[in-house]
Amino acid sequence: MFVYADNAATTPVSDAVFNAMLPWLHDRYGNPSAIYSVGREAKAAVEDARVKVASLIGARPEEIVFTAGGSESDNYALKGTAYAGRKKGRHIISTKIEHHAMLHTLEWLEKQGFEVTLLDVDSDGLVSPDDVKRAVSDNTILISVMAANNEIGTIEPIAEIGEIAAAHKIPFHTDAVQAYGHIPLNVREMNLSTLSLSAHKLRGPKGIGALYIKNGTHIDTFLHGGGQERGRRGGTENVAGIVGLGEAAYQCSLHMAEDAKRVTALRDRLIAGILPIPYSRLTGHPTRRLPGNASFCIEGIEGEAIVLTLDSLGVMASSGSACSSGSLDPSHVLMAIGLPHVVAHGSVRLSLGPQNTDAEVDYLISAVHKTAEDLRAKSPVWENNAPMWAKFE
Amino acid sequence: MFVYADNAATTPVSDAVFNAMLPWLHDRYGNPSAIYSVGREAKAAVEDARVKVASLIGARPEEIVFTAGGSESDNYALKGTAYAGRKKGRHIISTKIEHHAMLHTLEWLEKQGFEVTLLDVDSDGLVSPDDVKRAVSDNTILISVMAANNEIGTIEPIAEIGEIAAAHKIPFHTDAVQAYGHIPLNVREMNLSTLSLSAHKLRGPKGIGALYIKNGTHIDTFLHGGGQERGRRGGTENVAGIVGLGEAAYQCSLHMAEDAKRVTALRDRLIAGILPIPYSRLTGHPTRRLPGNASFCIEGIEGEAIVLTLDSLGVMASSGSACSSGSLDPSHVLMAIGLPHVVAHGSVRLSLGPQNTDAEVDYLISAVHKTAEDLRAKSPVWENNAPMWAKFE
Amino acid sequence: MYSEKVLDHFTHPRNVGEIADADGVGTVGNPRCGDIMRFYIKVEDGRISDITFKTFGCGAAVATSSMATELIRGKTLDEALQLTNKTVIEALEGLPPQKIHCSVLAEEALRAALVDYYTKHNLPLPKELETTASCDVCCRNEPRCDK
Amino acid sequence: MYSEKVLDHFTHPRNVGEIADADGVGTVGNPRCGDIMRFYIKVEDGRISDITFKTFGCGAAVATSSMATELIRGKTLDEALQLTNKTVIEALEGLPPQKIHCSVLAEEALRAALVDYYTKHNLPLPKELETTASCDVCCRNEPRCDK
Ligand SMILES: Cc1ncc(COP(=O)(O)O)c(C=O)c1O
Ligand SMILES: Cc1ncc(COP(=O)(O)O)c(C=O)c1O
Repeated sequence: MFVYADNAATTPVSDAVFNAMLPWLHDRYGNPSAIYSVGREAKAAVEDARVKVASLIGARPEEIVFTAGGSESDNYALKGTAYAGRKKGRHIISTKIEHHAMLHTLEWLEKQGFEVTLLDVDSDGLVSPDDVKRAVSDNTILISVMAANNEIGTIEPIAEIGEIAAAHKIPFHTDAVQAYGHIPLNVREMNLSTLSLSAHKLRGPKGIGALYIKNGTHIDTFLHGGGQERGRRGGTENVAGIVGLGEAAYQCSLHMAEDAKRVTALRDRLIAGILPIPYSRLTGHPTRRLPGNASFCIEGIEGEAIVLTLDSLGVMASSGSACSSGSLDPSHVLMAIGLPHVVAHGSVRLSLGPQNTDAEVDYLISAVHKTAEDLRAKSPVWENNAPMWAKFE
Repeated sequence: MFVYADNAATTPVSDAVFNAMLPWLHDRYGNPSAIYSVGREAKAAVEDARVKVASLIGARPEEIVFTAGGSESDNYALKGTAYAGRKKGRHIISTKIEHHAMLHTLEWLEKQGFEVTLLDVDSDGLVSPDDVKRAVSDNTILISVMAANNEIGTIEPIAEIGEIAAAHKIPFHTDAVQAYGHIPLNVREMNLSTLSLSAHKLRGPKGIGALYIKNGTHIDTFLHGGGQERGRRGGTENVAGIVGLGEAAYQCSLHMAEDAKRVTALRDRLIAGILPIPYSRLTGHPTRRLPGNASFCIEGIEGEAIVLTLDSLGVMASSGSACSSGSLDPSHVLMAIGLPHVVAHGSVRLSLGPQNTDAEVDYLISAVHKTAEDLRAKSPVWENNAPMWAKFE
Repeated sequence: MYSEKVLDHFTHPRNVGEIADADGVGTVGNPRCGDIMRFYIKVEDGRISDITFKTFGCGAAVATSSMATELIRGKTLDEALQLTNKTVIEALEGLPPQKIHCSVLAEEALRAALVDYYTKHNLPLPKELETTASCDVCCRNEPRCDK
Repeated sequence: MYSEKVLDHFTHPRNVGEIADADGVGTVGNPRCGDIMRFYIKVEDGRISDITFKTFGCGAAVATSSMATELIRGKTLDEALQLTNKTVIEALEGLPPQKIHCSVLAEEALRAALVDYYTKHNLPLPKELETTASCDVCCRNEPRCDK
């Protein structure tokens, strides 16, 4: 059996999206900036997509700028807001569990003279609004907290943090790449200035995303060029990609609520099926989590080995272990929620989407059990049905 | 008859490219950064494309970084090189006829404290290598001259300028968005440090491009994120786009020479057919020009009106007139080659590709003649078969 | 960017041409700026019985000329004086922001033709026409008479 | 990123397991770093007649363990002492740069098992084994014994 269970990494493009994109990849190749007919029809398609992307989060169409994906949106929001706000102050508040598109951009900004406070999270991965409040100073020009975490699925209290930002009149950004199209978001209710999203997380194509920019927000351009996107983002528009994102957003506007319900049920059954493995635990918040995210640590075995073993069983999954990230430490998210290294090394994430089935969940459960048994049988740290460090605990 | 003659703006995706992309848009949706099988097959496709993109310009595959298009490549090259060289100096040399992706980025860099010299060009649009030499100072950290101009098609003396850059050990960038895949380019022979290219100018898809970065070049990351592109450009890879770019480059490696010959012949026939229109002239260099570029000024009529009239005749073309650019002045390129405003307003560019036919060229010639006649008949500045300013000349 | 109405009036402009024995002719704009409009009017019994134009300029310049002549034809002189660029824009179902100045130009061209008519016929200039601005200078990096 | 050979040795590791009456056992690595390798050897007539491993770690850790045991099985003790991580990498048709340390670990595990054998059997330690480095400390932001 083949089961794709890495929907938090990227999702299969849905048939609706694929079919919507096709004409724009071939026959309808006009440049939307051109004033002649084949240009105008491309422009109309882009504007139609903009309406769809905006309406899913209660934004106005002109508040949506198309980008090449979540990473560009994050870079744009952070660098654009920081540089635009440079005269007011240099302090930025974010969290320890952001995606690398955020963290590496913040590091770069630190090199340019900005000061960055990265807030801790609790053991469920939650950011505390009180911590945000305490971190605010006169010098703060940006608060950025992700809407939901990509590794452990925890959904952050964005509305509460948005109130704090609004009270202090500080621009508020959220990386909603994991959340957009999966859980309800409203840019006005959440007092957001900017919001990043990426099509390939909601069954759209890779390489296209958007940044919501609230009307009136001061923000520097990130990608300079022609007059596209009303001068806010240069580059010939990726029309097929934009149409695909629009269709993906539209499909979410139709099906998000029912999908979330169904996927949550699948996820909960998956979690319930895996936790009986001894020395396994769920990571992230038990209930405030993304519908599709089921992430675990399984002690005595290593994450990359788990992923490769699952692969040999036809299951596509991922891990935040050190090895699988190519670095020496387990992921910063697993560290931030306070897991010991030896536990974090056994990380595995199964992420589901609306296309996953009940039978697939059954198979996932048995595949993970089998993987844990196989790897533990080969593991020198697994002795007498426990990890060797258990005796020290 | 329908004739697409705006190939310098964007090109129709070829069947070969379309077919190469299709599987990666739907069935083969794996994330290339994932270590499981469907990730590895995506990774292999990306690396295969990298080889193809590199080999067309004599680069090594690891010297190619995929981006979201020409504009991102230009931003990356300029900002990345400027920031990496900041300690050595702050002076950048470029030209007055660069694309807005270059010029607007340079303006932004000026705001950050860099000094920019924009070189003049002659009436054919040629940059003089001697001017480059004269502009170089101890403080110069980057020279950037486009390989070929998008409006008037002039091909610049990149190899000569590259020698000057090499002699002074100054990083050398070229915006080859119009040139890549159309004329031979060799990054070693031209002493290039970086080179921008964009897929949709060579019958690839929109929203994907690449930056060649010579091994050992000091360059800051522009788009921060995960470890994609060996840490040099964040964001989940646009696999379908990358595969499309690779295939487009591969097709050029097979057909570029013969296509250039055929397209040049079409272009020359088109030029010969249009210049008999009284008070019309070719813009750009008569021979050192892109195979597909035929650009003109036709006095007494206005460029946007020309484009719209051609549109009504089924011809897709473009113009550098003030109106069509949405600004008050005609394009900076037409100004840089010294055209008077009244002449530049009548700009029209027809740009051909290998898919254009002889019959289409015949039609283009008659359509432009008809357009000139129609608009002149309605024009208050056209009197006695001449523009009203002719009598002052 | 252009409405269907603008495109229609560009592609099939109404009332293009000259009137050999026009009662008034008005030209506004500057070729350096890329737009020139010339309106020709014929006046009979206090009404604009005929009106034509010639325009050098972009799609919006042609379309606003065309629409303005359509709106004016058959109107009394007093009614013609009330025509504003806003009416023309509305009739065209909108114009992109950077093209508003074209509709201003059309308004100015009509007023210039009326001034010509009153002057040529030694008639007193109505109050509304005394303040007619010239659009000749509104070029190059300045908002072109955009109201 | 991994060669087919690495994937094959990961998915079908050779010589996994323990040897109950091993002549030498060597464990290297640190669970905090995410890799631990344990090699078991049986020595007969100066030859490594049997060798097995247990490994906690990534794909490369398992594959290098498997390949190292394959390369060593049947070799004389002297030959075994000559095994370097380079040989293992070549036999695996390459390893990604960040995984080179796994092959070092495999080399270290074999050497630790040999040290254990010489020590347990009161044999003089060959010169080559005197300088055996420990990989226990090579974690956390330091290159992990990458040679
Ligand atoms: C010379 C030149 N540079 C840069 C660009 C920007 O490329 P893209 O639209 O792919 O971002 C273009 C075309 O639009 C171009 O012609
Ligand atoms: C939370 C989060 N932010 C940003 C990104 C980056 O998005 P993209 O890969 O589309 O650039 C991702 C996914 O990769 C993500 O999960």
